Amino acid sequence: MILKKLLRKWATLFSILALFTNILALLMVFFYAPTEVQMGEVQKIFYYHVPCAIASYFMVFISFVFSIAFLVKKDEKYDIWAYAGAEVGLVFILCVLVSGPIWGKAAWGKWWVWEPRLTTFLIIFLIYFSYILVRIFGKQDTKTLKVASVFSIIGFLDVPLVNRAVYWWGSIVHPKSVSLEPQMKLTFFVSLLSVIILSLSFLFWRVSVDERVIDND
Amino acid sequence: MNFLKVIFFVFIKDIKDELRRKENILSSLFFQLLSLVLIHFAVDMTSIDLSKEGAGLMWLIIIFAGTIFMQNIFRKEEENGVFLALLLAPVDRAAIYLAKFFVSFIFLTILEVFLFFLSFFFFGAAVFDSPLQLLILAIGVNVGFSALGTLISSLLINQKGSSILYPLLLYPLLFPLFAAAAALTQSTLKSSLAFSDPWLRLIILFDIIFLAVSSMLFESAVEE
Amino acid sequence: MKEEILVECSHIEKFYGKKQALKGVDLKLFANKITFLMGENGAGKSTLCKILALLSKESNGKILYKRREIKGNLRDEYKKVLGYLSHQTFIYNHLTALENLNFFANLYGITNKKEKIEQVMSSFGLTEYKNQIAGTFSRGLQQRLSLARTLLNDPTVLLLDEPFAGLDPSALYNLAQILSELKTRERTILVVTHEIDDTVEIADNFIILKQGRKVFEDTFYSKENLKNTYFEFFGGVKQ
Amino acid sequence: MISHLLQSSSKDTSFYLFLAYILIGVIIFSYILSLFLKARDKKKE
Repeated sequence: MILKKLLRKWATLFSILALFTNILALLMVFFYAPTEVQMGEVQKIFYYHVPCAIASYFMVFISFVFSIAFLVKKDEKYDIWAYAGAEVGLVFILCVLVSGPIWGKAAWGKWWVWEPRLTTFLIIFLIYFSYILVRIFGKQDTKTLKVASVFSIIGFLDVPLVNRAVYWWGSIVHPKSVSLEPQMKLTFFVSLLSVIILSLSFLFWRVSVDERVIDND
Repeated sequence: MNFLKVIFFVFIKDIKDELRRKENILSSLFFQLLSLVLIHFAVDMTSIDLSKEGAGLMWLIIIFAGTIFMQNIFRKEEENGVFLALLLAPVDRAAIYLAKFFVSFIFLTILEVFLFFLSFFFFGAAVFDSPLQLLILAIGVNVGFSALGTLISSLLINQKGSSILYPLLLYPLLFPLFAAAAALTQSTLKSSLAFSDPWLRLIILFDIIFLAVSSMLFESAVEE
Repeated sequence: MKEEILVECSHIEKFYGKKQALKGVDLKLFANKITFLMGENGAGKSTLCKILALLSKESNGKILYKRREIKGNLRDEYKKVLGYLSHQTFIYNHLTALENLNFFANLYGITNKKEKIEQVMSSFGLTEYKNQIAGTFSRGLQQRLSLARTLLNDPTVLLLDEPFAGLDPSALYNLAQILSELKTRERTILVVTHEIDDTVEIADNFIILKQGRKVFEDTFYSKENLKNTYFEFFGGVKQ
Repeated sequence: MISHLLQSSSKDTSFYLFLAYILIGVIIFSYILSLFLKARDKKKE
């Protein structure tokens, strides 16, 4: 099993790093980044809305990779990572699904618009919420781990297809990413970095907290 | 044991069992009629216009009816633990999956033909304007639907809460397939089914990916 | 001549999450011998039996068939000569007895299918029930059909997990006789059970498992001797 | 306040900006809390 001490070290390292970068990012978003001319201040939701989307794709990809490793190697330590990846991914998907409609309300006056990118994330949320349901239903028995891993794999492969279908189906297009001034680009880069680090700290922390990880005395 | 022969033997056994058991096929066929009547009262619908929302409605009924059938495709293997006997035999497990896939595929197509006839009879759906187009579209959809339906059904053998989990796991994955099916049904009435149509290519891509991936995953999914 | 070892497993371990069901078990099954694998419930008997039948993957350790490790295409070759029977009957309730046997004969690719089916059916008195739906059979009859199915591919390695569970005395005696006749012709039979009754007489040697570990292995002398050894480990009343 | 929140289409977008970041914060911190609770249960084990 994975060495708990090593994990704890990584988790704390990334958490401290995440704390500082996120504070910096928030300061930059509210005080450094210029307000965008057409959309007004609400455009600043962009600095966390998009990074959260990227972080959830990243975490879900990690779950995909470790699910394959678990099925091939049949070693439970991979399953711990697959579960952690999907769970952390779900947290960031929720962030996207919260910040998206708020931005939509400001931009189009309606809480939910079935536009392509948000609808894609809604379906990804359904897929990975079902993944968590499989875990909840089956608790810890070995068959459930296999069911979850297989589902994580086909769920991940489904995402690009969902994406294509949604884009062709949808009529309203997502607000085109407006050309960013240099300060905006810098702010976006910092906030993206901070969110990725935050997701990694959650990942390591979630794995170290999994009951299957034994303390190496 | 030669791959194709195994598929054939398991397929024949399943068809014989399904026809003798009758519960799965009859309940899904009956469900379709039941849904049409329910929808008639729910939305006071007297005619189905396939070129508009009627198409989506039809595919929705097919999703639910197909679920009733495919959810129980491994029920006969759950009785007396026969699934273990299949794993014991010196056969390639992908062959077992593909046999079950063909059974789902055949019965799903029967369900669809029956539904198209029902909707024509009760709601005057313009099914016979381009029956061949619809059949080709149905076959395309059924391949993807059966591939995933059979895999998830095998995943949930002897699992607690499998009847609740089955639709929850299956439906989010089917979204691209049924979006394409609804869109194409509307367009097949006007113009013929062109291969260049992106929706059709999406269906074919969906089928290929999930048929291939499922038969690989079936092996590791069922091993203890 | 030294008895030939048909199946051997070395240092088999099996983990279920943190729980370890098997803690490094070594086992040898000799040709023409019946081995009894005994132990309390939860000792890991069924797990070990399933691993030998390739139904469950061992966490680590090796299984050898005729001294060659079972890997790759040897798996199919081993499965061809493997018979496994558990208290579950592995029967399709909606198919007739003949259809059940026919299906499994096809699956195992048995060449002289017709005669083979006739032969197993007659040896288990199933011929008259040939075209009846298996679901309507009594427990004893289903057990006989299940045994007939297991012997279709003439297995040289026969693994029986609690085969005597739920059988009435006459069926019990009947099954024990069949097994002792079967063990000739280069076959090895493993019987997993946790009861000590008259069926033990047919054993050639026996192994006792306790909490996933092999605690005793010996040839079988008498029921008394087995009972005393067994109770030594499980604290029953001594004879 | 709630009714204002739900129907208002006024252009004071900064209100929505804060709302979005507050809700993201709520999600992130509730997950941090759940991780702490899980860690505490594990230590008790």
